[in-house]
Amino acid sequence: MLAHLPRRRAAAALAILGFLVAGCAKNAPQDIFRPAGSNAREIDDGLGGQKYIFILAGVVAAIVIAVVLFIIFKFKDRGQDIPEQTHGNPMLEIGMTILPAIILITVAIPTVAKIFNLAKSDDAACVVNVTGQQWWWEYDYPVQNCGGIEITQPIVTSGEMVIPAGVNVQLRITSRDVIHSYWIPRLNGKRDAVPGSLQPLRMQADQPGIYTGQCTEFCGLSHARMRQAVVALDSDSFATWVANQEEAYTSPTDALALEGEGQFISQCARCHQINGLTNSDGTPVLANPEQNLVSGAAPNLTNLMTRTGFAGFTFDLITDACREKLWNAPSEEFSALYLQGVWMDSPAGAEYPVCFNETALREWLRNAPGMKPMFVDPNNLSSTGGLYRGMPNLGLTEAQIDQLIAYLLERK
Amino acid sequence: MSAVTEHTDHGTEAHDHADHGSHPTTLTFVKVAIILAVITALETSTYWWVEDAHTVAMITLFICMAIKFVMILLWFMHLKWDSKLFSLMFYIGVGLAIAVYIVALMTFHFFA
Amino acid sequence: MAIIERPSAVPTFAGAGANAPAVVTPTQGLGVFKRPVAASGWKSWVFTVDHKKLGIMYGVVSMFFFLVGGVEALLIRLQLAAPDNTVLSAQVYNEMFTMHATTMVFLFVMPMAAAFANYFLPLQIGARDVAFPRINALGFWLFLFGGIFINTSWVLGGAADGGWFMYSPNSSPLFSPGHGVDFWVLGLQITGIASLVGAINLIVTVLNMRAPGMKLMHMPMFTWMVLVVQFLLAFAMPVITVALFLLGFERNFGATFFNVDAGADPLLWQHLFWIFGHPEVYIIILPSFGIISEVLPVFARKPLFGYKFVVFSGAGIGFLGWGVWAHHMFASGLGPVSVAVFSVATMLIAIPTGVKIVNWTLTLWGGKLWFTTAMKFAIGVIVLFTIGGVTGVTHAVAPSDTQQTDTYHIVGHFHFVIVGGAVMGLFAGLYYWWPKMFGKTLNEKLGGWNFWLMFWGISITFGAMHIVGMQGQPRRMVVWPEKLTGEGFFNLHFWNQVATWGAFTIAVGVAFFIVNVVVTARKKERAPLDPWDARTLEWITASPPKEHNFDVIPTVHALDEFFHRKYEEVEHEDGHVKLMKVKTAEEILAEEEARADAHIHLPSPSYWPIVLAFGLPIIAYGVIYNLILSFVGAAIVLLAGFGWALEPSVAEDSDYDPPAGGDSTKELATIG
Amino acid sequence: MADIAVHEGAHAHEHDAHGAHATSTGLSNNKLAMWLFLGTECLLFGGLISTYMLYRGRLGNGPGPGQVFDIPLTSISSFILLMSSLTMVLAVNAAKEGDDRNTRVWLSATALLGALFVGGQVYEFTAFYQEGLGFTTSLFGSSFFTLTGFHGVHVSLGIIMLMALVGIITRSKVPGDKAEVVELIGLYWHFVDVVWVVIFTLVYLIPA
Ligand code: HEA
Ligand code: HEA
Ligand code: HEC
Ligand code: CUA
Ligand SMILES: [Cu+2]
Repeated sequence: MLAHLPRRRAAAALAILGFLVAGCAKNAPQDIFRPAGSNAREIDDGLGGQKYIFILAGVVAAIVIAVVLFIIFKFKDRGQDIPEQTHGNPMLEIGMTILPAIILITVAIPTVAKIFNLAKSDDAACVVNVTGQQWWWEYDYPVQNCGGIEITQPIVTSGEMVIPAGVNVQLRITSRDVIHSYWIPRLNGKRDAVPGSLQPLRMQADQPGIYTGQCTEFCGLSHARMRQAVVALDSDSFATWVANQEEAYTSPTDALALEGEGQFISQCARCHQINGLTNSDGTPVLANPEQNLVSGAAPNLTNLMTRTGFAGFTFDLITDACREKLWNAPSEEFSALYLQGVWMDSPAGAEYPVCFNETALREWLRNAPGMKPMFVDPNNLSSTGGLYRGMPNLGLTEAQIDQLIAYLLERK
Repeated sequence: MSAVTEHTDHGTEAHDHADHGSHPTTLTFVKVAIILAVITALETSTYWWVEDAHTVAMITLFICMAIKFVMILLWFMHLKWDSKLFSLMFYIGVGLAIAVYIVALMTFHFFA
Repeated sequence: MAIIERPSAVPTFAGAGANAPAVVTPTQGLGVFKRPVAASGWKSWVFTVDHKKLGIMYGVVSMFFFLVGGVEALLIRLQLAAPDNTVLSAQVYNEMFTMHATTMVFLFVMPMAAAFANYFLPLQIGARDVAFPRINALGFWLFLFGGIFINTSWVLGGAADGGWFMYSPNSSPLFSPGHGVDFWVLGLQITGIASLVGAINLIVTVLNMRAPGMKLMHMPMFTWMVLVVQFLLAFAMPVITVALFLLGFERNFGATFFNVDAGADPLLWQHLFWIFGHPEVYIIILPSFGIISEVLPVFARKPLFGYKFVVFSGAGIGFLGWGVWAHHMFASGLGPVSVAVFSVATMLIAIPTGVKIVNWTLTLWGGKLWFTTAMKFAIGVIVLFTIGGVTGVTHAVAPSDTQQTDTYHIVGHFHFVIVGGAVMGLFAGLYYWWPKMFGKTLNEKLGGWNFWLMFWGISITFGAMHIVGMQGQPRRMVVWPEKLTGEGFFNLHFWNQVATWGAFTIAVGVAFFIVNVVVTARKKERAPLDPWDARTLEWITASPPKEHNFDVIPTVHALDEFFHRKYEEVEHEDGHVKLMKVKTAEEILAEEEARADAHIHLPSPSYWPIVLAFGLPIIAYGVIYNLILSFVGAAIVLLAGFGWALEPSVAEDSDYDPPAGGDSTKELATIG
Repeated sequence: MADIAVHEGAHAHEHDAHGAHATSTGLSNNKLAMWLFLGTECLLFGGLISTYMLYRGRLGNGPGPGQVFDIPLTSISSFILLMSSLTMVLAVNAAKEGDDRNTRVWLSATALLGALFVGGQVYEFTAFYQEGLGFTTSLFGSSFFTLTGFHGVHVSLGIIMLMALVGIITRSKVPGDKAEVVELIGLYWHFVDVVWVVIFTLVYLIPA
């Protein structure tokens, strides 16, 4: 066995070097070594950057392993005498203490600079409030001029955050219940969403595209299914998107969808807000999630169909094929495709969107907690005083679901 | 850790009751207690003049606290006469506690 | 068994002396109970205060918990082997990784280190026992009862599910109803007391119970590292105690320490946890550093290179370890100043740790290396720990850490340092000291399998985790979705599967150890007294050591005392001076036995430690279910406390005659 | 809970000569352990004090320190605790001189003063409670009661130990060196006093 020792160690060394090249997987959307925006690049590049420190770490490990391999080979027991009982060599020791210190100084100084660069917040051209709750993210855009585009009424959306490409966007992150963490690996490092405090984080994407991420602070039962994305659009498309979000509500004309509106008001509106929705007597329908949910919020569904994923961006609103197409679209084509959403690939004037992933949405309405574990067993809510943590199974009939789907399809 | 080393060589000859001669008498203790009582009185009095002299009161209080703390340790708890090793054990604890918790409070911008 | 009379026929060597007949002295403790006196049978274990028996019990129980934690790890890996897998439900998965970590850290690595410390620290410094034998027993029972207590939560409505650092407010009653977290809080509180009293005990032991001539700078490195660890424990445990009390009060008595609605700051928990938690990781690793600092010189046939530097770097690590806790919170919004300070402070730790790595390699350099299993494990530690250590440095760079934190890259880091460093080191210790503890050498061939399977299993499992971490796979996720798998060589699917295979490889490696233990226990052949040609004091006595450790307390003249008694510089005919073995261990032992002390005072067994320890889980159950139970528990504790206080540590010496006019330094009765 | 070396019998000082106390440093195990324990207690109380400092201004709807604290009363109980340290020292002195009677007297006095202090605390707590500050009223309340409660429990345990010691001395049942036992409990007692010195200043006197 001993004879094989050196070869095995060499293999180990190779394996370790292998990790270093690991940063180049194809299509891994959360690869931390593929920055796509200035902040992530700041983290990645230069002395004190991620690449440098990883290579440095690899080299140090490789040297240690190489030395150990050499020793194992060179000094193994071949029947030699008891070796000289050397006790040490202070100069050597001091040298070997100073050397790592010097290496670390080359890392430490640029690191400090980077920390302060990344913390700057005065160069933002747009602000988005990001709020985490179990187990989805809400974004709200205050009234402002966002990178040249006027936002005239507050926009509230969930799952995907739409921003103009090339613009420094300032996120203000917080939470309504436990600690979550907002992370879009290709755009910036994480920042925790801590209830009771506002945490700043800058986002900037060079090119239009979709950048996915995941809640990275353990936040309870469905932490694994709390995802998010940043969608960067070119400036015109972003303007279109904003205009679309701000469009006034109109009741559906289609009979089925109209019944769906009724269903929505009776079943869903206690949690979900749809802006502009009114009762038959013209009074606005206002959701009161705080009386139903621990976090006091449920996704705003006004423009549900402008999104491509739902329920914490875990499930797709568009079919797999369409998602692949969208995610892999070249950046010039991306914005237009995204704006089409579920209507992507549908011929003009089509009745039904080709890309719509109806199965998933139906399943959600049929039994949400079956798709995504949530704390919604009505018999087990004593600790929260009857409030849910997530969307319960509402026991809808298939007919009701048909109506609701028809209605929700209009929310574009 | 280095401070510990010096004790090792002593072997068994060094021990607690090494210096009976300098042992404090009852009178010393009573004196210490009186001083402590006076300081406490001074401290308490800040409660009434604190309105007008906030900073002065703070400084006074901290100084008084430190003096009382140290006096109890040195006299009542005998550290003045006992082995340095005892002091070391305790001071590591106090030192760590002060350092660590002050830094922790600083991250909350407590002193800002 | 207050006094051990030296048996008239002195058994010569090789372990036969282990069961010297004891003179048993039953006396009364509280005026009601007789002291336990059994010298054999289960009572001799349950009421024992002998550091060696306690060490073995610590070892057995922590090994058991290792298997429990390991099976939990295997379940985790099974669940993650494929995307959207359904082996475990989300709730059970969350409980699983929480308990995996809790079990491994608090119920395996820490007590396993305590096992070695208990067994070998007195032997290495030439003492007959620890300073406070009954407190030692108390520590063990608290650990055992605490561990059982936490694990009963599995059948009492589900275990804790908040992750091992139990961040608030997710751990509050609102977000984590059920009793899992309560069990966790109270159970850790109990094992925490065990660690605290154990730490005080061992520190006093090291400082006060050394054999004549054993200066601090003559102490074996294992003893040194254990000393540093005990200081860390002594000062870190109170911090987690505070945190646990605050959380417990919040959960059970309506306080609002981490409730944001009441204005609280959830980061307070994080600070308290990590002020404890970072010293904790050095508590995990330093015992193993100590062990391999023993093993490497022995099998390289050279003294440890740069002894002083290794000592001071160990102390330095312990000291610096207090100033870096917030590197676990780089993403939590501390502000750039704090982040910068903690980032740089963290990098500093690489320096003293590097000193250790350098000194270990230089110890090997120029040696005559003998690749026993223990040696293989020790070299394995150098390699695997370094890999884990340098990834630690990549986390220390805060901007870069905001990409890595809470991904599998972190999971990879800490398993490399913990499993590749601490656990491999503990295995090195098992193979190295087994002949000392049980008089038989573990099978080397099975040991080889054990080592290589673990070594490659660890590299594969946790190496793969680095890869998936760099692909952005976050930790603590019951499922990872198919659509994020990616394509090509580095896809998540493949590497998650690799990690799972690796984990099972480790398991097979561990299974080889268990087989090895069984095989070894059944073989007749006894180990030679000094199978490794070792260097430190524990090898000077019989294997296993006699109940009183040493026939006569050795006087120490140098570092590596035992080596110096065996080897001398001998002048050859040709004028060369050469280091030669001049005495065998057997001869040295025979000498010692010949001039053995006539009367040896040993601490006597006691009922009180186990009784007192038993009261605590009862208090804890009471807090969860019914406070009346708590009062019962408290009464038990109080009564046991009184019994304890009134019971002399050493049974009354009715049959004890001080040696008339004899050398009183031989009365080692100071073992309190 | 300190373990006591039994070997001494009643005449500790006479034994000094033959090194029955043969520890490596020449120091008593028990005292070393006690000092170390007190060192670790600093981190315990440090954590509680920091928690209090962080939260003292967070009053919710409850009263604040300014409304509830009764400084004259607390300074009297602080004074009492301080004086109990004096009686404790005297007890230690008496014990060292082998004067059982005075040891008992001073120990009892210490316990009595301690009990007065605890009584003061209980009174204070009830008063606060009546003024609307309960354990769960606000963060200030929770952290205040936790901190002072922990201290109170320490004092109470001290009282139990003192009284037990008086009893044991009366029945001459001390296992080991009596003077040292008294001294150990004394150290603990003084430490509890030291902690109060800090609490009194930081919690009560420094204006929030
Ligand atoms: C045995 C336990 C152990 C040890 C020894 C270490 C050692 C180190 N750890 Fe690790 N760590 C953990 C256990 C451990 N860690 C655990 C359990 C967690 C996660 C907790 C959780 O979140 O659940 C963690 C997490 C963790 C984080 C937080 C990551 C995050 O969550 O975002 C960081 C950040 O700085 C870190 C850093 C370090 C550093 C710098 C060291 C250093 O001590 C390493 C020093 C060693 C070397 C560097 C190698 C040898 C040195 C040389 C060969 C000299 C030359 C080297 C250079 C010049 C670089 N660790
Ligand atoms: C001492 C600490 C320690 C040790 C030794 C280990 C050992 C292992 N750990 Fe663990 N681990 C942690 C501490 C430790 N871990 C911590 C602190 C966390 C973080 C938790 C959190 O996020 O809160 C963690 C989290 C963690 C995760 C991440 C979970 C997640 O984030 O979702 C994973 C995933 O693979 C994992 C795997 C393993 C594996 C495969 C081993 C292996 O090395 C285990 C090898 C041992 C065995 C396999 C036992 C052998 C068993 C047998 C021989 C019995 C065979 C019998 C049968 C099969 C019946 N660990
Ligand atoms: C008790 C509150 C409640 C009710 C009633 C409720 N929901 Fe929900 N709903 C939620 C919550 C909470 C979520 C977010 C779940 C998650 O992602 O974790 C959600 C998510 C959704 C989503 C995904 C939205 C997104 O952007 O991610 C849709 C679509 C949805 N609900 C539709 C409905 C419909 C239709 C009804 C009525 C038939 C309804 N909900 C009733 C609470 C509720
Ligand atoms: Cu939200 Cu994890
Ligand atoms: Cu750390």
